[in-house]
Amino acid sequence: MSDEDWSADERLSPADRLSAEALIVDVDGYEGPLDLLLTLSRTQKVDLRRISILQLADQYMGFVERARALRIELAADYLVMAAWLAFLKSRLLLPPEPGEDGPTAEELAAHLAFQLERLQAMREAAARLMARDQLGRDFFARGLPEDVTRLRKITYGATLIDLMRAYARIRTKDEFRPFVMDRDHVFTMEQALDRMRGLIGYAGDWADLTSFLPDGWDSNPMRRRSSTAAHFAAVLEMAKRGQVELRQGETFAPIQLRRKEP
Amino acid sequence: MTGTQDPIERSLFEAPPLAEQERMIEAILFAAAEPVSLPELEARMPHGCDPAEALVHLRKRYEGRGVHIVRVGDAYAFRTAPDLGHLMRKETVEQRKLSRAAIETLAIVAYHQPVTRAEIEEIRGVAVSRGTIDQLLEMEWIRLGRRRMTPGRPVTFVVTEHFLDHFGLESARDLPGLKELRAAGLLDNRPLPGSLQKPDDEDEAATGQSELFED
Amino acid sequence: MTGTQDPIERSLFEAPPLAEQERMIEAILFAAAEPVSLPELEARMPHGCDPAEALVHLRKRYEGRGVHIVRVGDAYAFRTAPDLGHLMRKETVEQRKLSRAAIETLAIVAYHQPVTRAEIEEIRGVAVSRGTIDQLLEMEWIRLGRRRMTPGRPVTFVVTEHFLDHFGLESARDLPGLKELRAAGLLDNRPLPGSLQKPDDEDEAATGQSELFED
Repeated sequence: MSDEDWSADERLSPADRLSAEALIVDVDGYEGPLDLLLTLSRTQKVDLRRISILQLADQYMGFVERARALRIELAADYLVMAAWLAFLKSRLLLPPEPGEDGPTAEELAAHLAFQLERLQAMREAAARLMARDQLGRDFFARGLPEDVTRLRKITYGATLIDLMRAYARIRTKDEFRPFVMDRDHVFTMEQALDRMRGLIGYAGDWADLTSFLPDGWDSNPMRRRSSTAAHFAAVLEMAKRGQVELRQGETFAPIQLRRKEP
Repeated sequence: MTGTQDPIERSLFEAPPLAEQERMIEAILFAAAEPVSLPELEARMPHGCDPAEALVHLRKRYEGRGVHIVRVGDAYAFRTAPDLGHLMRKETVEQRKLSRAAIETLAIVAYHQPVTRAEIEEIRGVAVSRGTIDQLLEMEWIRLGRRRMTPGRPVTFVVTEHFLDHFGLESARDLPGLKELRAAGLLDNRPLPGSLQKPDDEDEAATGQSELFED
Repeated sequence: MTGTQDPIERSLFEAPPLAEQERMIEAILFAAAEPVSLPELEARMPHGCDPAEALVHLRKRYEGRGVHIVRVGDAYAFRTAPDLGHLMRKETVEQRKLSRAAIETLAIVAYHQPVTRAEIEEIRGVAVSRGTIDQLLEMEWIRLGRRRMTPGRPVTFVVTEHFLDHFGLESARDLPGLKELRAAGLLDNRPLPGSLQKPDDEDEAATGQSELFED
């Protein structure tokens, strides 16, 4: 634990943590209910294998009570653990219901003890790992790697993180659409017909067909052609149904339309 | 450059003598900052060389010296002797401070690998915070392993050669206390009795790990 | 690290033995990023050391080896033996970051393989320049897959073993999915360093469909 990087800190020492207030004040410092339980278990001063789960449940619920009294908001998982421990405690104290299925209270308690022991073991393993001699701190690589030859070859590199970020970037741009040929440059006649039906009510006077083209479809030539063709076909269809009148001054002159009065 | 012609020419006919091979490995390993694998050594040395054998001799030669040859996974590198670290204060690289969560996560990946995110959370009893895994991946201390063949096919994490290099480990089998932890059953993925267990990964966890640490 | 105490303690009274001084110089010269002068050696070694004398012995020890100690001005450094320079070619490889267009294309091939060029463009929303694909092919990170059995029988692209190797993946299936990317904090839309960048010069220009039908 001497390693400075390893901040398995003072709050793990039970001596400093005897007062309940200190625990409460530090609630932000706990990494979840299991971490809190592990810290509380230290006050029992016994081997984790012989820990009293009943006592631990009481300690934990006492903690939660005091947090409530001090109006400290506990995250939901702390409360879930409190409820589970209350349940476990009642199961441990009461004789098992006859014909009850599922794990016994002792099995559940043993599992909790196992989880605590495993977490503790991982903490210690982490501390031992960080206490090892480390490259760049205790032992060193060649400080002056040699580049002897003039032969210079360029390689392009990328890390997995780059790759995943690139993919994430593309995929958050918009949701994946199955492949269709550039549909976003195509305006269909059905679309144009729908649109024109809504617009024609306002067209009492002669107006150019081009003035009916949707916004944003005149900037790109491909889109302009597609939308013009679709709208032209749509108004022909509407003229056929007697909904509009069309006129054109001469060949290639603008096509004009207006609503046909019923 | 005239001196270089000779050995190359000769190598077309026979491998250089062992002492010469040792010199070559010495030069290659000295020049590189990163560990060099046996196949890479072989590729860079003249045809017919046996770097594995030459390495045995070379390692012996550097035993007890100020620098020595360490093995990292399947690769080799010169590193300074750890007892001389105090002379190298000038070279010490400012280490990136790792959060307690990151250190614990790293240890769990090292000891339980291959391990899923859900398993890490199960052991720590808390969600792995945003960015913790990200940071370890970026430092190249962990990488993605094989997907677990369980519902959802979750990704797994394993430690890298870079990690081994950093902590002076030959392989993940040499992690301190590994045997004791395993003997104590503390590396088991014991599900909660009854039905409350997570849907992931129960059955494969144990096999995955033993597979990795087997020789 | 306890082993370090002894020599330091002792050094308050007498200099370490010559062999120990040799080890120290060996480690210092190895780890230093530039040649080290005698006064500097002396300053870094325990009190009472005589680096000049130890250096003489150390230089002799490396005579005829694959590396040796050379004098650079009034400082000293390890250098590869000149006759082995031909082995050093690999050390001069220059790493460059892949362009954004290339890494995005690569990511799409990895996640969607086998994938046609038209599909890559559909997903990226911009045309993919020939150079980008060529570069990835040349790096041997992607290769041609089977032709798609659709009109035009377009070629498809898949990632290579080499790609898996480089990214430390066991298979392309082990790449994390969208949900996992999000869980790892990689999908949070945070502005990436150097974002707000203007579209890549080469291939963001809307070339339209015509290029799709080129081959």
